[in-house]
Amino acid sequence: MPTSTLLNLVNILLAVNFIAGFFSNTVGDAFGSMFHSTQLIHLEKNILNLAVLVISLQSREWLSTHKHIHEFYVILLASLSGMFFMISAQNMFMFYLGLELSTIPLAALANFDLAKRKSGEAAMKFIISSAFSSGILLFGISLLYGALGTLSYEGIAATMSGQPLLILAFVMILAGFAFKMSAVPFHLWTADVYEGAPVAVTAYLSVVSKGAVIFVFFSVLYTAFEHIFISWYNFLFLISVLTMITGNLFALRQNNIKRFLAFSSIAQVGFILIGITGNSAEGAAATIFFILIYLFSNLGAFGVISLVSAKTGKENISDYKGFHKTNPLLAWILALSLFSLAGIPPTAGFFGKFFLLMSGAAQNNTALIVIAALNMIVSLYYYLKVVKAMFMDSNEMAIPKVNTGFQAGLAFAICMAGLLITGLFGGCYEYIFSIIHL
Amino acid sequence: MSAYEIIFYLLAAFILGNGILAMTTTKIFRAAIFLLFTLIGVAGLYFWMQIEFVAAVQIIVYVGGIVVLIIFSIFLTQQSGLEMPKATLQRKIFSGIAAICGAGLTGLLISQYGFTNNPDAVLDDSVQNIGTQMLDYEDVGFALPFEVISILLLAAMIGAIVIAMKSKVEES
Amino acid sequence: MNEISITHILFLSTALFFIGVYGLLTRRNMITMLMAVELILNSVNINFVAFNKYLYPDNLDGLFFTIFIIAIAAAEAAVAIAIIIHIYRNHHSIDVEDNEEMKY
Amino acid sequence: MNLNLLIIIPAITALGIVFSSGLKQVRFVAFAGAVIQLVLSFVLLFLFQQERNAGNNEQFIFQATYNWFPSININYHIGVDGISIAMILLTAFVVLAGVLVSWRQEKLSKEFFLLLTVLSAGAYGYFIALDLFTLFFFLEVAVIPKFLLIGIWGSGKKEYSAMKLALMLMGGSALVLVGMIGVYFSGTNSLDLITNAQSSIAEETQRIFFPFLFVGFGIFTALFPFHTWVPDGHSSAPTAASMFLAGISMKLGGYGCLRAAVYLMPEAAAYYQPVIIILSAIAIIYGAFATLMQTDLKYINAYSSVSHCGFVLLGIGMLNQTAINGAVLQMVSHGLMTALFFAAIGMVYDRTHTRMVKDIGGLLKVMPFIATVFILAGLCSLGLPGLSGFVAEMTVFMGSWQNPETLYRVATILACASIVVTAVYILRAAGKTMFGPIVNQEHLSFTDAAWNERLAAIVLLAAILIMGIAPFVVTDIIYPGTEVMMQKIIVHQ
Repeated sequence: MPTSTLLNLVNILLAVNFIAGFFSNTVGDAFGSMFHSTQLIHLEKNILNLAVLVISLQSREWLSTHKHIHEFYVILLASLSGMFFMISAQNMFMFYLGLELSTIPLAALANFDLAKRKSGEAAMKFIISSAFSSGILLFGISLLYGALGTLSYEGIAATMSGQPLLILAFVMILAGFAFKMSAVPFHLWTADVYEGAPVAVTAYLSVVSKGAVIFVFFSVLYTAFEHIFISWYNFLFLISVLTMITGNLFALRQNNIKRFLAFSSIAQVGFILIGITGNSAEGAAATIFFILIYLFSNLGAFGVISLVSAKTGKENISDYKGFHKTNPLLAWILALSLFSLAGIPPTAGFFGKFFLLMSGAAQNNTALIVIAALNMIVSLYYYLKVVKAMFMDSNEMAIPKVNTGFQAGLAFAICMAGLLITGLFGGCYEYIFSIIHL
Repeated sequence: MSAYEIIFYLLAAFILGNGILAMTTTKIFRAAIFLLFTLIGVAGLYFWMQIEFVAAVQIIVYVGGIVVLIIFSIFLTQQSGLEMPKATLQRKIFSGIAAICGAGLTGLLISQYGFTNNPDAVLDDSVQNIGTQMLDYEDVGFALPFEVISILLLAAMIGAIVIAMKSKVEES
Repeated sequence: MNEISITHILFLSTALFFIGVYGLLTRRNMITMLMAVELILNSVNINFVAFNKYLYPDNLDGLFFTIFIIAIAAAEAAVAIAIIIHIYRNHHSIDVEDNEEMKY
Repeated sequence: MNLNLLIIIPAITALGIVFSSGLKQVRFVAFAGAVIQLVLSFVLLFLFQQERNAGNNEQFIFQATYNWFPSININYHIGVDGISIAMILLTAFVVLAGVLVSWRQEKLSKEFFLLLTVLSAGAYGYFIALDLFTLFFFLEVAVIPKFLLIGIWGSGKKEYSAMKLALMLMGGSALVLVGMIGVYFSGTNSLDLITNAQSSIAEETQRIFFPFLFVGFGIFTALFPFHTWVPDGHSSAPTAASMFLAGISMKLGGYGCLRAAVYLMPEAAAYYQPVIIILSAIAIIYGAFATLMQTDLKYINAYSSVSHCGFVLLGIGMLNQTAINGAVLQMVSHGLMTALFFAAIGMVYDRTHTRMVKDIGGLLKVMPFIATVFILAGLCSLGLPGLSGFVAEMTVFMGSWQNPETLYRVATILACASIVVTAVYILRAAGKTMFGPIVNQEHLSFTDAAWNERLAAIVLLAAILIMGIAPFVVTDIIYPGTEVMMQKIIVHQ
């Protein structure tokens, strides 16, 4: 089958998969209690499906010259299914299994720029750090199992207490999660992996992978560890503040646009954690809502970068000088995506950040809100720096006109529509809120 | 002290000693061999606990599979006799302190928690029981995980093959 | 039969875990880092088996966890070694600092 | 009347601009939008007066509420009182004049007019918002267009200025955000202005969050020491953007200080009153003296804006009705006057390509119309009776004098004294550039204002004159609005 037909077919199938996701709303358990489904879980899976569809559309340019398309999709979808199992898990065992299914194949995927040195390094860093984080996570889980005798979330919630050993186990699990979410101080792998991996994989890592882990993270926190809220609030508060500050400070000094987005995504995770500290239905809704928006904004940005990188191989921020002159449309798409990441209305990012702050503020922690607000300004600075490069700086060697194919155009249309609609029309948030039953 | 206890402490010393050596020796091939001994020691520990199935799996997969794979890759990628680059002393000290503190804290908390053995614990770990549960899709069954891990192995295998395959461009 | 307290087995696994952590922090060679990860996973396995055997013999949760971890470790090692071999072909060195082009 | 029209028309205009091509189409669409909006504003004024005359004494008229996010009680709530209407009229005038002034914007005309329209939409939405969330939303909508307008079409160290402006304004709105969240969790679990005004917030909470709100909004209106974005931003911006910035954008801050900070937290306002007064007095004096040092026409007007906006904050800080009336009047007056001034400077600059006072002279002979406009704007700025500036500043002074404490008396006297300084720099600049000898012989070949420039100037001049000669036209709408607010503010002192 010729490459282009194959890619078209795959994209159509992914679209069908995404649409079909809306019609499957069976609720209940399967395989004992190994697989659990609720409306919320369906929604989360649909969000991930959408993200994969968009990534697939965007990476067409890169894939059409790649020799291993079949394998790419097999691995990508295996990883996606791993996330589905992870989200649907009701116990630590299935969660771990899903997590590994979603990360181990991804490491191979990170190495898919076979000719590039950095790609291999990225893959290695990714697999070692993810194995290490799984190790910590597992040690925590094993202690929890030893102390409580159960692996299911319900069982843990029923018997969890503030015993020091249990807190230690919890901290280890938290550290494992922090690794996967690339929260400080476990973020060191992120930038290298994001820079080295092919853009499509980076987009997948930063949106789908991270999104899935965060979905699981807050549901585990809110169910299994609900009763030790007082203990985890402070940990989470600390992590979120550190993550925001570190992500922002490092993003300030990046030249490579993929590294830049890596650190900005670290800062975004810090923001998401603020919402999670709310420990309420509002917190959960705000988190899911934000991830949906983050999907649109980040994939909008990665889409442009992916196109430019595939066509010209340029990945530095300084290469984007004068981008608006040669590619006005793409420049506006990138700018809007960055504005949304910075949380500026009328883009949806504004609403997302606002709701995260509101749910975080429900714990009456003024310091947290002030720090978050200050961080928003810092983050605005570096997003505006990129916008400035594109719109205001002149450049003799500006990136030449890049053609957007139909499929990439479709992906951009989805992202931009999402950016503008999800926030302004309140129904989206309300729907998410209505299906959360904590 | 009964023979049973003595065997445990010997096993523990064997595991930890080889483990430390595997992590500190400067020659990579030796490290692999020490790792091999550590893993055999762990298998011995399972035998000591009378969990024969896991012990067998440990030997087959770890000792027979992973370590062989590691040794194989050492042969493929570097001269095994050479010394590896050393970490700086500062880093060693820092890591050592971190590890010792972590181990101390965890050990302290474990001993404080006071785990007590369940006196009438009888674990039915016959291969038959394991097999039945592995393919059971009812409440205590592991049929779904079994399927999931088969996808995992398949995907990992495909990924590994694509990466490790020699592409023609590189030959030229 | 049960003269050894489970606490002692846990001490063993904890020590093994932190030996692995130490190795991971100090090693700069990819293969040895992989070895460190294997040690960590082994210590977790010991935990699960011991807990299952001595504390919660009603079902086989811990045992199955261990078996699956071993299988996953095998998959992980396979992918990691494939990557190592690939890097070696391109770089002719697999020491992390040698080919580290990326700085924070 | 459906107030949504005020936002929908700019939105439609923006869409129209997106789908039109070429300077001619684009500017026509933008112009049509601005005219319709101005007409609409007058219709709104007319209908509003009709309602009032019919005996509708509600604080806000034409209210509409949509449940935006019901689960956390955030609404899209809009409505107008006299103050809002005054501000809306101001915006409509400045927008129309701004579009006219940019008639020959060749470079990236589509984006330019698009951003201007988005900016104006933000301002309209802001002035009709009655829910803090809605208010905040529109406040931030208006920031990024300014950044792009200055950075892309500006002059001088435009990138630096654009970045500084965007960061400081966003910093301001971040503070507002914190203050808003404080209001939300103060007990009402609502961000609605009316709801929160009816239930008084505990004084402890007020003291924590009032500074956030006041300083946050204050940054927009050049609160000392956060005024530093004003000179750079104004002077680097293209003419229309300067007009928008000084004419509309700075007023967002004053309006917010009054509407959100002081109105919702009167006790804290009284508590922090000395600080507000001192800071605004410093801004007035500092702005006036800093202007003396300037040699660039745009910098002169920018620094004098700092000084004039100090009067707004001074009026608000005095916490009595006359002074607050004065503050609102000053917002409208300064908006019109400074827009006119920037328009005149822009016209001069388009011809001479310099803004340095020393390089220009005797323009009155060459281009009498522009020179007259320039001089009139200057006279309005120094408070000549018969023009709007006099009315506004007089009211502020009268209000301030009602406050008998020594500190406030001193502040008032100092503020009065600044008028003299204003007279010095205005007369000096106008005298040198407009009268005086012709410095550069090339200037003799210049043409006077084109029709679009004349129209822009006339629109603004008309408003200034009406306000100066018949102030009751404006005061009649404003007073009932401030009166209702004062009832709450006085009760809580």
